[in-house]
Amino acid sequence: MTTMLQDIVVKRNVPTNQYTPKDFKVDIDVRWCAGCGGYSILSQVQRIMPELGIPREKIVFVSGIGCSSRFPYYVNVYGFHSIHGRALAVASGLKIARPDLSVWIATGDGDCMSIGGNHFIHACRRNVDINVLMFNNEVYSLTKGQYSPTSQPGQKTKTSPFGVVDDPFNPASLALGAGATFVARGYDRDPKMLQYLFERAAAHKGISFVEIYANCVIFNDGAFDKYTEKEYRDDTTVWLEDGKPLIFGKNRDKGIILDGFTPVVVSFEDGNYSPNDVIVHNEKDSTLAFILANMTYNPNVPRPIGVFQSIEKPSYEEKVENQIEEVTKKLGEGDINHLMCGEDFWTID
Amino acid sequence: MTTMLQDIVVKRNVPTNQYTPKDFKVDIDVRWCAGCGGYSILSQVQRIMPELGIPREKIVFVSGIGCSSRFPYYVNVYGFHSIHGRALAVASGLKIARPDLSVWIATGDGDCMSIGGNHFIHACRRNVDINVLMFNNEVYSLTKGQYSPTSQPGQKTKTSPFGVVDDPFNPASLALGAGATFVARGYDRDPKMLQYLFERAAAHKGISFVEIYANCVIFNDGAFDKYTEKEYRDDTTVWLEDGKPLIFGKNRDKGIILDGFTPVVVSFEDGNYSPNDVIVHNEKDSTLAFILANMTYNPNVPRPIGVFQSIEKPSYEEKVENQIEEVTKKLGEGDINHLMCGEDFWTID
Amino acid sequence: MSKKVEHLDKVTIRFAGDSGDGMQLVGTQFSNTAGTVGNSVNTFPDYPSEIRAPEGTLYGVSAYQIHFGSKKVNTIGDKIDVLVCMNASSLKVNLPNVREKGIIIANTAGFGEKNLKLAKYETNPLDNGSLSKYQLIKINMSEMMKQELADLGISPKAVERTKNIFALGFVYWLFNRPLDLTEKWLKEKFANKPQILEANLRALRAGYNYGATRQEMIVQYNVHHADLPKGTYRNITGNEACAIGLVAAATKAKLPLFLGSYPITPATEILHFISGYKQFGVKVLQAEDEIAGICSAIGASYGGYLAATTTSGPGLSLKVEALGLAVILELPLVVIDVQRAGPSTGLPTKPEQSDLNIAYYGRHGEAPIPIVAASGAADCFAMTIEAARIALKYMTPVILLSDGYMAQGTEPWRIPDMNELPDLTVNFATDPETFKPYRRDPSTLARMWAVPGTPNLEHRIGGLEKEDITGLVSHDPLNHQKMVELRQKKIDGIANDIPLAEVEGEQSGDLLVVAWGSVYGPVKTAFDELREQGHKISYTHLKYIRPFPKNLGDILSRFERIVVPEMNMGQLADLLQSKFLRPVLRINKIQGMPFKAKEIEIKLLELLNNKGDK
Amino acid sequence: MSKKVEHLDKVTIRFAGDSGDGMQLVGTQFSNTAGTVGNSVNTFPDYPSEIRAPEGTLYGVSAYQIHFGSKKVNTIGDKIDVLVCMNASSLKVNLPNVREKGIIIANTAGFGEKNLKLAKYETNPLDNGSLSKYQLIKINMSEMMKQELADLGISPKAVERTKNIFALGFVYWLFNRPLDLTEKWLKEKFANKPQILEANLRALRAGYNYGATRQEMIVQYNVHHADLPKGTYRNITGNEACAIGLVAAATKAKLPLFLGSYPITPATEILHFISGYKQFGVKVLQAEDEIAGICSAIGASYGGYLAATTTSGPGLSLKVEALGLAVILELPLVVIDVQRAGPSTGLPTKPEQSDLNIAYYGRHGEAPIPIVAASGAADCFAMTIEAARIALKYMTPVILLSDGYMAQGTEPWRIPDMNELPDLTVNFATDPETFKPYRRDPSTLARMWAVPGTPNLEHRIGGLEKEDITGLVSHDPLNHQKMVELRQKKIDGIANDIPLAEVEGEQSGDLLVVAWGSVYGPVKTAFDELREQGHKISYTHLKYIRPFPKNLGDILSRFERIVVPEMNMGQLADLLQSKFLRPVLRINKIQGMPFKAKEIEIKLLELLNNKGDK
Ligand SMILES: Cc1ncc(C[n+]2csc(CCOP(=O)(O)OP(=O)(O)O)c2C)c(N)n1
Ligand SMILES: Cc1ncc(C[n+]2csc(CCOP(=O)(O)OP(=O)(O)O)c2C)c(N)n1
Ligand code: SF4
Ligand code: SF4
Ligand SMILES: [Mg+2]
Ligand SMILES: [Mg+2]
Repeated sequence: MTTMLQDIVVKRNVPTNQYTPKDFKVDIDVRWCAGCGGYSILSQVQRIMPELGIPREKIVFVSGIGCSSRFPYYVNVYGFHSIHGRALAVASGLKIARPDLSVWIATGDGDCMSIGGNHFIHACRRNVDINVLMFNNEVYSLTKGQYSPTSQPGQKTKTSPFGVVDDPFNPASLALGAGATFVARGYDRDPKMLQYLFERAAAHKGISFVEIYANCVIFNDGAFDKYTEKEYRDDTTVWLEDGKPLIFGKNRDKGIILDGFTPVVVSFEDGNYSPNDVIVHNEKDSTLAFILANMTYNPNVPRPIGVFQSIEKPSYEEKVENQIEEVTKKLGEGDINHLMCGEDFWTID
Repeated sequence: MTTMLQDIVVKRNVPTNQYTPKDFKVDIDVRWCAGCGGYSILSQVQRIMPELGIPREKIVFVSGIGCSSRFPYYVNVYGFHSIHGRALAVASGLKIARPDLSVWIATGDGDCMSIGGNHFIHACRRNVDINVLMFNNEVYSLTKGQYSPTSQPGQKTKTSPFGVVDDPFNPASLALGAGATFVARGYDRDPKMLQYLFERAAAHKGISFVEIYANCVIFNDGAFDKYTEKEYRDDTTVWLEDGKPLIFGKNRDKGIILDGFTPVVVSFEDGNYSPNDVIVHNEKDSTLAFILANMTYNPNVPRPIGVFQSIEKPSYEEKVENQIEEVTKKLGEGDINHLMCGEDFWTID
Repeated sequence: MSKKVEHLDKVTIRFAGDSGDGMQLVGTQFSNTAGTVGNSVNTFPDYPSEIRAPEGTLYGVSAYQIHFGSKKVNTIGDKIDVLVCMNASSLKVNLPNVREKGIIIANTAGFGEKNLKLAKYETNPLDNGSLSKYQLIKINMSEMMKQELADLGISPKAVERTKNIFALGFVYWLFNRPLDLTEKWLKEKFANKPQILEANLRALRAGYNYGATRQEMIVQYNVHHADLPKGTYRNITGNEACAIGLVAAATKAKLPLFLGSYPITPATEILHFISGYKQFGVKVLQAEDEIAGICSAIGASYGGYLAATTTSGPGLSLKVEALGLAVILELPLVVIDVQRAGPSTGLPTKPEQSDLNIAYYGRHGEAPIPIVAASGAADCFAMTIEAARIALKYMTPVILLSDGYMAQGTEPWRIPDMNELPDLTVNFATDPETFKPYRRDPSTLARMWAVPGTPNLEHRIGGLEKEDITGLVSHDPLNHQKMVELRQKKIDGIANDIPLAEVEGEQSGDLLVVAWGSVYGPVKTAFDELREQGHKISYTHLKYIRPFPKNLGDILSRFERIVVPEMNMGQLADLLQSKFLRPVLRINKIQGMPFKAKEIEIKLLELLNNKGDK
Repeated sequence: MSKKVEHLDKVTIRFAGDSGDGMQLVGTQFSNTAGTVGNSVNTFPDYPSEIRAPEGTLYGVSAYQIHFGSKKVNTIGDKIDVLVCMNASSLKVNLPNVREKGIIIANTAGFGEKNLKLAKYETNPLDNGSLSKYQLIKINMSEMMKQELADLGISPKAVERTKNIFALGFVYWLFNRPLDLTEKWLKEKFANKPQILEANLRALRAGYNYGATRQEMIVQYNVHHADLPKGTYRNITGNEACAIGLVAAATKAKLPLFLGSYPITPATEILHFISGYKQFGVKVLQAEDEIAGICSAIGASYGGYLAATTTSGPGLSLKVEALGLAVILELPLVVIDVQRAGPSTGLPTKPEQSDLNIAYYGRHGEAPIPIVAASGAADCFAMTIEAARIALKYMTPVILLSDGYMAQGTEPWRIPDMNELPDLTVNFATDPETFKPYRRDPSTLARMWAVPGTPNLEHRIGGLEKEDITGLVSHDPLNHQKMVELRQKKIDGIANDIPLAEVEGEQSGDLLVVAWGSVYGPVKTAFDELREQGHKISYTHLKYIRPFPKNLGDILSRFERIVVPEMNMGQLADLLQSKFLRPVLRINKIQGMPFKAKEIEIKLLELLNNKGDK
C-alpha cells in the first residue's frame, strides 16, 4: 500500500511530556572547536524542543554552508544542509508547501547576510513562518577567517590584513527595513536568555529573526566579550522587555531617554531623572524598534538585547493557502479534463 | 604611442556653460511606449547633466534589464546595459576602480529590489558613491506585466490573476535599514522635483538612492495617480524639506505630529494645533528618516516625497584609496621583484 | 465577389498590423476555427520586441502566421499565401515572404500619408503597380466599419478597433469557414459590454458579407480537413502544454504541485498559466530570482511535492549551482528551459537551441542530469509528463528543453485521456526498519524518499558527499568514487526505460538526418518532400538526449553519413561525435529564427547530390 | 647516534600530528631548507576538514608531506620514507603509507592512554612489536623540551608548543641540513617575544644535537642537490603563484589590478595574498557573493583595469551568467577556478578535475571562452600570465583551471626576470575618427577598447546582440549569425598564438598519454619510470584546452592508442573524442585525492602489455 502525502501531513498528537532534550541529540560527534559559541546554541535548542509540543518528525532544520550551518547534523529532527546562502530559499519552498512543519534555519553572518542577503530580505518581506537563528561571529569561520558583512571597521582578518574598510550591516535594522515581524538579539553566553528567545521565535507566526552573538574562539575570539562577559554586560547592554522601561547598569541606575529622536543615557543617581522618564519598550511599535536597533553601533548607549519587535501579520504560507481556498470556492475544484480541453476543442471521429 | 590609463583618469576642465541638454541626447528613437513615465525621467536627467560641471566622458550610466534599464541607450554618455539585477555590482567595481567617474544607475523595481536585492543592500552598506535612480512602476513591464516586490497587495497581474498575496518592500525603509546615506523619493509627473532630487543625488558623496514613481501606461496605468495627479497630490503627499515642518494640504492646513512614535495627521483649522506643533524635518536624523519612511504604506497619513535622509560618511572607494595610500606610505611602493622572490629564496648557479 | 475555388493541401495566412491592431487575437481565432473544422494547424505569433512601439513604425509590426492544411502541417509555412496587412509598415515588412500570385488583403485606411512615410514608402504600393505579381484586395476597413456602426453611438476609437474582426470575417468567407466559434468567443468576452459585443458581431458578419457581395473575381483556396487520428483536439502553445502537463503529472502522481519560478521571456507564460490554476491546489512562488525559484522548488520537493522550476537561458545559467545540489540530494525536480537566442541577453524574444551544452555539461563536479526535448508545441505536454515520470521514478532533477518557437506557436493537440498517461504514483518511505536515506531500489537505483512528517525517519541530507546507503557525510575516497559512479549509473540506466529511437525511411544506407527539438517541423516537412521526390534518406528525431536511446549507436552505425540540422553551432552534433565517434555533418542556422523547410530541403538535397563529399 | 649513510635520489617525509601541533609550519620550513640547498621539492599540506577537530582524534590529524630529491620530483611521493608522528592518531592514519624499512620518528608523549584510546589502539604500537618492519625512533619530545627549557620560566603550554621545532631539528640532523634558514625565520617571527624565540632556537638545536648524541644505529638517507636550471628559486604554492602572477601581469600590462572575489576553499588564499598587496595599488573587493565578484570585475575591466575573479566549483557555477555577459561585451577578464571535488558542496577540501565541462560548455547560448590549465604549483604563475595575455590581447574572458592539489602544494619555482615575461601593453582607443566599439583588429579579431573618461568616445555596450562594427543593438538575423561566428572565430584563432603541443618519447607509435592539470606530476613520474624501463610510450601534456594547440589533431593521429588519466569521469577524454573523433582510453580516479605515480604506472603498464585490447 502506498502512503499518500496527505497521510503524512496529518498531525500526530504529542503529549507534552513525551520528549526530553536527549531525544533531540544525535549519535555523532559535534565537530566544532572546543569553546565554540555553537555549543550553547545547540544545547538551548535541544532544551526547548520538548517544550514546543511538536512531534519530532514535524520539525526541520535547514542551513546553508558555514561552521554554523553544520547545525542540522546535530539535532535529531529532519535536517537539510543546503548550499551557501540558500537556506531561506529552500526553507521558503518547504514551508509554503508544508505549513504543517515547524521550519528552522541555522545560518551564519556570511551565509545569511552576505551571499544569502537577497533571500533573507525577501523572506522578511513575505513573512514566511520560519525561525531564523543567525550565528553572528562577525567573521567567516569555515573558510578560516575572512571578514563578513557584520565585521567591524578596522577588524583584521585574512582578507583585511590592514583592517576592514567596509561598514557593517546592523542585522536588526536590515531585518526591520525589509519588513520582518519578529526581530530579536541574544548571545551564546546566556543559556536562559537563548531559551527564552527561541521559545518566543517558535511561538511567533511569520518570520522570526534571532541574531545570536556567537563567539568564534579561533578566528574572532572575544569579539563580544564587552557585551557578554559578566564583568561588563550589565553596563554595556540593555535588556528589552515588553512594557518595561529601558533601565540598565549593575545597580540598575541608568536609563535611556530620547532627546529628539536620539537615544541618550541618563543616570538616576543625581536625581535629575527617574525610571519614570525613560523609554518604555513596546514590541508592537515598529518605530521604536528602529530606534532601538539603531543603537547597536552607537558607542554612547548600551547595546540592546532581547526582542526588538514582535508584531502580528498573517504569514505568507497561510495567505497562499487562503487564496487557494477562496479561488477553489469560487471556481470549484479544478477538473483536469476540463483544463486539458480548454475552451475551444473539437472532436474528430 | 599608447595611451595609458592614467592619462584618461586625469580630469578635463569643463567650463560650466559648455553643455546644453541636447548634448546628452542620442540620435536614436527612444523606444518606450507613448506616455511612459520614463520619458520625464530621461528629460530631467538630460536637463541637469549640463549643470553638474562634469565632462560628458566622465559620466557613466549602468543598468540591468527592464524597460527602465534601456535608459543608458538614450543618454549620450558612456553606457553599460548589463544583466538583470547586476547593475550595482558592475557599477561598484567600476566606481571603486575609477573614482574619477560619475556613476549612475537606471534600474527598475524588479531589477533593483527583486533579483538585484543583494547587490542593492550591500552597495547601501558600503556607501559606494553611485547615484541610483529606481523607476518604480510596481510591476515587471519588460516581461509584460508580472507583479514585483513593490506591487501592492491584491494587485492583479499576469502572475497574480487572483491578486498579489505578497507584502511589498518599502524601498526607502529597505535602503535605510541597509545603511544608505542618501534616500529620496520623487515622481515622474513633476519635472522640477526630479531635477532637484537628481541634483541632490549627484551632489551627495556616497550612495544616493532615488525612488521614482514612474507610471507604466501599459501594465499598471495610474498606479500612482492618487499621489501624483494635481487634484489629489496636495492632500495625499507631504513634501519633505530640510528644517521645515511637515505641513501639507491644498491650503497647507494640515500637519504631522508624533503620538508616541506614531505619526498622526492634525488639522490647523480647529485651532487645537498650529504649524509649530508639527515635526520639523531633519535630513541628518536617521531615526526621523525611518519614521517618515514607515509612513509610506500607512493609509492614515500622506505619503512622504522628497529627501528622507542625507548624511555624510566617507564613501567606500575613498576609503579603499586611503588604505592603499596608507599602506604604501608604511610599506613603501610595492616592488614586483621583491614580491616574486618572497622571503625565502635561493640561487642555483 | 465571384471566386474561383482552388483546392490546396496547405495554406499559410499571415495577419499583420500595428501592435495595437489585435492581430494576435484574430490569428488565434482563425487557427482555432481551422482546427475545429479538422485542419492540421501550426501557428506562430511574431511580436515586436518593444512593449508598445510607436504606431505605424516598421519595428512596431505585430503578426500572427497560420499554416493549415488537409495534410499534417509541421511548420508555420515558408511562404505566405495570404497576407492580411492593416497598414503600410506591415505590408513592407512581410511582402518579401509572400509567394508570387499570393493574395494580399490590404486595409487602405492604413496607407495614408503618415503611414507611408513611417513605412518608408515613397509612393503608395497599393496604387503604383508594384504589387502586380500578387492578387491585391484593397478594402477600406476603417471606413466600412464607421458606416456599419454609425447607429451604435460608440466612440470612434471603439469603432476603429473592430477592423481586425472585419478582416477576420472576410478571411472566413474566403476560406468558407464557419463563424460560430468566434461568435461564441465574442459573446463570452464581451458578456458585460453589450454594445461592444454588437459592434464586433457586426464587424465579423460585415467582413464575411463583404466577400460575398464584392464584385471582383478572386481565386480562393479551399482546404479540406486533414486526416488526423480520431480524438478530441485543441490548439495549444508549448508553454500552455507544459503548464497543463505539470498539473496532469501531479494528478497522475497523486502529489500536489509546486512551481518556484521567476519571469523570463519566453518561458513566463508557463508561470502565468500555472498562477491561474489555484483551484487545482497548485502552489506557486514567484521568487525573488531564479536561484530562489529552483531552491524553493527543491525545498518543496523535499517536502513531498512534485516540484518544478521554469526558465530560459539566463535563468538556467543562474540555476546551475542549485542543479548540482539537486543531483547530490537525489530529489525529483522538473526543470523546464525554454531556449532563446544567446549568449547573455542576446535576442531575448527569438528562439535558438543553444542551451543543450549547458543542460548537459553545465555543472561543476560530476553531476549528470537527464535531458528530454520536446519536438513541438503539442509534444511539450507529453515530454513534461516524461520529465516528471523520470524525475519521480529515478529521484533526480530532469531538464526539459523547449524553445521560444514551440513555446509560443500553436499546434493542434490530440487531448489524451488521463488513463492513457503513465501511472506516476510514488512510494514514500515510512518503515523505520528498512529505511536508509541512500538505500536504493536495485532496479532503478533511485534512493528512498522519506518526507518530513514521517515519524521515526528523521534524517539529514545535504550537499556534502554522502556515504552509500546511510547518507551520512563521508570523506572516504573510495566512497566518493562509488557515489559518483552510482549517480552516473542511475542516469545511464534510464536508457532502459525510454522508447527506442526510430528511423523513418530506409533503415540503413547513405544519409541519416538526426534532429532534436522544434526543428522537427521543418526537417520533417523537408524529409517528406524529399521522400516524395524519391530520394533515399532517413530521419531520426531525438526526444531523449541524456541518456540517448539504447539503440542510437546501432542506428548511426548503419548509415554512411549523419547530418544534424540545429539552431546553434552544432551542439548535438558535437555530442554525437563524442559519444559515438562518428563524424557528423552539420546544418546550422543561428539567426534567432526557425529553419524554413525549404532551407533544409535544399541543404539535404545538396548532400544527396554530393555523396562523395563526406 | 651512529648513522649509516645511504644515498637516495628522492625521499618522502611526512610530518604528522594534531591540528594544533604546528605540522604545517615545520613542513614548510623543511621544504624551504631543502629547496635552498638545491633539492627539487614537492609538498602538500593535508588538513582535516574541521577547523579545529578535538585533540588527539583520528579525524583531527594534520600532516605535511615533502618529497625532495636530487632529480626533478613531480609528485608528493607515493610512499613515505620518513614519518614524524607526534601522537598515536597520526601514526595510525599514516602508517599504511609508510614504506617497509622506512623510518618512524615517534613522540612517545603522544602515546599516552588517552591518545591510544582516541586512536583506537588496544595496546601501544610503539611497544607491542607491531612496527618491526620499520626503523622506529622513539623520543619523548615533550619531556626533553621540559628539561631543556626549565630555566626559562615560560608557561608549560609554551614549552609543549616547541616540540614540533625539536622534531624539525632532529630531521635536519638526519638529513644533514643546515639550520640557518629556520633560525633566521624564527628570529623574524618572534622578534618581539625574546623568550619564545630563545625557547624555539633551543628546541631546534636540541633536536639536532639529540641526533648527534643518541646511541642507537640508524640508516640515514642522503640526498644530493638536484641538477636544476640556473636561477633564483623559491618554494611556492599554486595559489600564491596565481596571486603574484596577477600582479606581474598587471605590471607588464601597465594597468592597475582589480580583484573581485568571494572566499571559497581552496581558492581563498589567492584573495588573501592579493588583499595583502595594497602597496601595489591593487584594488580588491571582497564581494557579497560570487556573482558580485565577477560583475564588479567586469565593471573594473570596463574601466580599464586588468580585472580578475577567483573561485572554486560552486562559485564558478554562480558566475555562469556573468561569464556569458563578458563574452558578448568582449572585455578582458581573468577567471581563476581552483577545482575541488564535486558535485555540489562535495568534498570541499579535496582536489578534483571535474570543472572542465562547465568551463568549456557551461553557458547558455553560444559563448566560447578560452581555457588554460596550469600543470602544477609553479606553473600557476606562467599560466596566470598567459591567461592575462590572452584576455587583454583578444578582449575576452579567459578561464584558468587550477586545482586544490597544486593550489596548496608547493614546488620550487625558478623566479623569472620581469624581462622574460611577455609584454602585455594594451592599446586603448582614443581617436574619435576611427573608433567603433565593435571594430576589430583584423589579425586578432579583438574589438577596440575605449574606457570611460576618453573624450568623444561615449558609446554603449551591453548584453543584447551587437551589430557588427557599430556595436549598436541589433535584432538582424544575419548579423546575429555573423557575430556568433565572429566570436567563435576569434577564440579559435588564438590557436595561432599559443605554443604547439609537444610529445615526449616516441613521436609516433602505439600509446600516447594525454593529460592536463596537476596530474602532470604523477603522470610524468610514471612516464619517466616506464621510459627508463625501456617501454615505448609517449606523453603530451596540455596547458591550452580552448583552443587546443594547432598540432594536437596531427599528434593524436600519429598514435594507435590514446589514453587520458584524469581526476574525473573522463571530461578531457570526451572532449578529445568530440573534436578529433579518436577513441580515447581512460584512467579515472575520483576520490578527492591525486593519483599516485605508481597507480598510473601500473595502469599504463597494463595497457602496454595488452596491446590488442583496444
Ligand atoms: C557558493 C559558495 N561560495 C563560497 C563558499 C565558501 N564558504 C563556505 S562557508 C563561507 C562563509 C561562512 O561564514 P558564516 O556564514 O558567517 O559561517 P561561520 O563559518 O562563520 O559560522 C564561505 C564563504 C561556498 N561553500 N559556496
Ligand atoms: C536572469 C534574468 N532573469 C529574468 C529576466 C527577465 N526579465 C527582464 S526584465 C525583468 C523585470 C523587469 O522589471 P523592472 O526591473 O521593474 O523593470 P521595468 O520593465 O518594470 O521597468 C525580468 C524578470 C532576465 N532578462 N534575466
Ligand atoms: S572556527 Fe570558530 S565558528 Fe568554527 S567551529 Fe571553530 S570556534 Fe566555532
Ligand atoms: S511597458 Fe510600461 S514601463 Fe515599459 S515602456 Fe511601456 S509604459 Fe514604459
Ligand atoms: Mg560567521
Ligand atoms: Mg518595474
